Amino acid sequence: MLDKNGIAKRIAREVKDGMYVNLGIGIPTLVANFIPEGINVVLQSENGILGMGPFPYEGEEDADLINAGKQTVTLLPGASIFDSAMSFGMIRAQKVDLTILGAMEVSENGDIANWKIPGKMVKGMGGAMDLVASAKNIIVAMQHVNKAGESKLLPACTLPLTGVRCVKKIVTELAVLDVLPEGGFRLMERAPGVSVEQIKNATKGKLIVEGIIPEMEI
Amino acid sequence: MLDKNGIAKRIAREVKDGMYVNLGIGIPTLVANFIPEGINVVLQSENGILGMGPFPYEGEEDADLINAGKQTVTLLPGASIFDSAMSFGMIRAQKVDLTILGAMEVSENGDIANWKIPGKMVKGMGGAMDLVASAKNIIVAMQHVNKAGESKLLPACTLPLTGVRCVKKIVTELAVLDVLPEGGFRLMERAPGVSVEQIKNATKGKLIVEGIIPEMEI
Amino acid sequence: MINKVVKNAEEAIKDIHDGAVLLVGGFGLCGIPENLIAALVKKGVKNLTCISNNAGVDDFGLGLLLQTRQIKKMISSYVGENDEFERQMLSGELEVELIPQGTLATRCLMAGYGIPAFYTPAGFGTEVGEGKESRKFTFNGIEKDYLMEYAFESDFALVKAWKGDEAGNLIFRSTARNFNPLMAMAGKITIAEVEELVPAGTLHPDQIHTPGIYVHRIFQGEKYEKRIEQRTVRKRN
Amino acid sequence: MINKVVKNAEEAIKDIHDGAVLLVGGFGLCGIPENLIAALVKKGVKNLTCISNNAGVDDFGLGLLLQTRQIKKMISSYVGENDEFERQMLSGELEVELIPQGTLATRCLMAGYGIPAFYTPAGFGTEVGEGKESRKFTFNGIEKDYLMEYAFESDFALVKAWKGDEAGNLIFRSTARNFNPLMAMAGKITIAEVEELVPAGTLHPDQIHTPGIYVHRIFQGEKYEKRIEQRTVRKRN
Repeated sequence: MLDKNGIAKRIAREVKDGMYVNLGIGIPTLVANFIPEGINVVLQSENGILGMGPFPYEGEEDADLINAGKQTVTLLPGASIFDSAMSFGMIRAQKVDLTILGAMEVSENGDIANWKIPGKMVKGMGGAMDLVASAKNIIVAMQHVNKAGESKLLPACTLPLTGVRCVKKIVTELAVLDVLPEGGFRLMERAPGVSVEQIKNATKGKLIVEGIIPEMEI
Repeated sequence: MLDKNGIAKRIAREVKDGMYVNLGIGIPTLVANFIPEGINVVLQSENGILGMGPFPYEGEEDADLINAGKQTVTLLPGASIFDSAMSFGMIRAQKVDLTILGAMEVSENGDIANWKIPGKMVKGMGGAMDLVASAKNIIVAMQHVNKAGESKLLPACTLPLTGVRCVKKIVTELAVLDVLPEGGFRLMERAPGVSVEQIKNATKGKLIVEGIIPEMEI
Repeated sequence: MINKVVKNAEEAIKDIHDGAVLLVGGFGLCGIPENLIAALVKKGVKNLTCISNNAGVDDFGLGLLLQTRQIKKMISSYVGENDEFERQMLSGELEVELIPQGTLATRCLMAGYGIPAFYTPAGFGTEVGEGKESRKFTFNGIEKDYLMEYAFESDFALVKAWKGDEAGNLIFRSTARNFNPLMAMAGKITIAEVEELVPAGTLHPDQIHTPGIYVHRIFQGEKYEKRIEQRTVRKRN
Repeated sequence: MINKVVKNAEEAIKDIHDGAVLLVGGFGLCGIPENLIAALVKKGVKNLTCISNNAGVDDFGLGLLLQTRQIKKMISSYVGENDEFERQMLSGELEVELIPQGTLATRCLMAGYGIPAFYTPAGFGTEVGEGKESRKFTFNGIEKDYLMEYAFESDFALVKAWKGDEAGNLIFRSTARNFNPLMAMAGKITIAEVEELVPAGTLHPDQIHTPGIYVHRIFQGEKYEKRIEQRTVRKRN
């Protein structure tokens, strides 16, 4: 079973040299810490940065330089700044190669719900709907089940949707799963020490298990 | 009867303090020479300039700084440069207050034809269709009749249109005419020494003459 | 050069009336028009509709106008971080319309470019798409469903830039750019406050982000607090 | 940082094939990709479709590719100043599609922003509008007819900038900007030649006109002629 850093570490292996990547808040943000040396990746922040760097050193925070999570950040050499229309323009035009974000639910046809729980205070979708509607490649980083112990990988989402038929891959504390174009979660890898049975029990949507499922390398 | 400079001079009186103005090629370009001191006007060139200045001094031409007529120009203090999408964006959003351009024909309902003569080499509409479709206020500077002696103010244009119902005012060597919203050329002023009769004879479209038509002050 | 300079925030907003629709620049607390918001609080105009990506925090940004109950409706993409906002929203005092961030930005751009409607895939198949026209387009070989969205109509835009000149030209600094140049373009009347107001001719024409034609009034703001919402740092080794 | 540097124009265009659709930056002879055009002549690729505001003059700019009959179709807004162009067009050797300049620019922008279609009033009621969808919209109280226009699809964009860095970031100089940043955004593969190529980190992030994400290959061009089409001057008093 993986902790949050483990999930981030596994996802970092999906990040290839030369990719422009948008990382959502939470576990996805941690992915940046695990991108191997020699893999050149540019991080996009949808408030208008390409080439986002790490947090500033203490005392060097700049109120004018924040990321989409409103955290103070820095710029790397080669960075550029632009307005929000261009930022979502490059996302919509699929110039951003990979989007990694969290989810409350994912359905077996790739629908995602991650912005609203009826009856609870709704804070808004921010840029999530634009990202999921446009990205070429979307990886969801999340826990396999919610706090009530219910599966978050479902036949159909029960919560209001953020986007339809868009998620390509899911990495949880238990497994790596591909969402097949024809529908269904195809089990690709098990987390260390996790059995296929455990994953089956935690997955409510259609799970496809073919052949021997390797334990993931992280 | 006015010469080209006379037409330009009369049109210059339509240019008010605080206006952003786009000047077409030909007579309209001359208008800039007659804008009175104290009238602050900003010239837009649709290839991406606000604050266009006069031609450069000999030896100071810059190949990177041209106007929409491809002539070398200069920038005035407060000038800005932008791409062609923003340039036509500000035109379309009616931020440019006044467009002055030439025409081959204008119809009594304000249609304009100024880009194409069937059977002759067609060079293209350039930015003219965007300008006439968007401008709040369009003044046409042209000769009243063509080289064959035929009126260019017509019931309906015979040449392919550049835009429909857009011309508000026409200044020719003979007269100033307003195009009425309900249709018709309303005679506003006569050029020095020109009679109403002469204007009637040179105008094929519906001419409206009401009361005494003053001679223009230029 | 057309001079756009006004004395201060009070003069700049003198004709903002009850019920006005305002575009307000900024992302979180970054790049917000601090002086203009303070002037609106002082003036006390009511029933405002504010189109702004966020709604500030309880005691800063648009949160100040929420405290005084001057805002009737917020159009935003994300509105967390604000207890008073939550209270007014849940009690029904405050109307809230949530729209995707990219759609919000692009609806401003299109207003500034005179394009009344455009197509975007964001929100298709979700409740954001309910009641909206949708249509399939194939672009670069990929067929997708798109929603038709409209350019924003508004009365005023309130933006904040780093430097500006007398002609209204604006330059933004770092991510304080965000929605500011877009809202500047979109406003029927655009009011810009700047950290530094310089004479015309001082800013390089190639470096101007917002040409002065889009700005109707400009003034140099005072006492910028530029509050940081999430101060995240790392230690030196 | 993702390094986009290639050795020269020949390497940059190595995969441009017969029949390719090219977006070519520049307005008249201002800001045209001189080295890339020369490399296309040398390579001899044929049946090109060129989307470019103008078609150069007989012996410069895209006129060079017309001389060698490498262009099958031009999509432009204005094509005067070119005898060979006129001859090929009148003889039917060259296909020409004329579209309004603002529509041309905006179709590039929309491609770069992933918006497949938008509405513009330019050309409504003229032959440009024939066969196109039109629709009435009311924006800011004014009702008008608009045409639906589509984002450009293309294979390559060839642009010219003043400065560029290894990451592909571009800065344009004066009116040599024109269509270049728009076509850079629109290209499926975008190739930029620059007068000066600098290391990443040299250009100020706030002053970059085209972020490197839109640029796939960049190189420093040679021997820029930067020809002036209409040398207009005034005398000193």
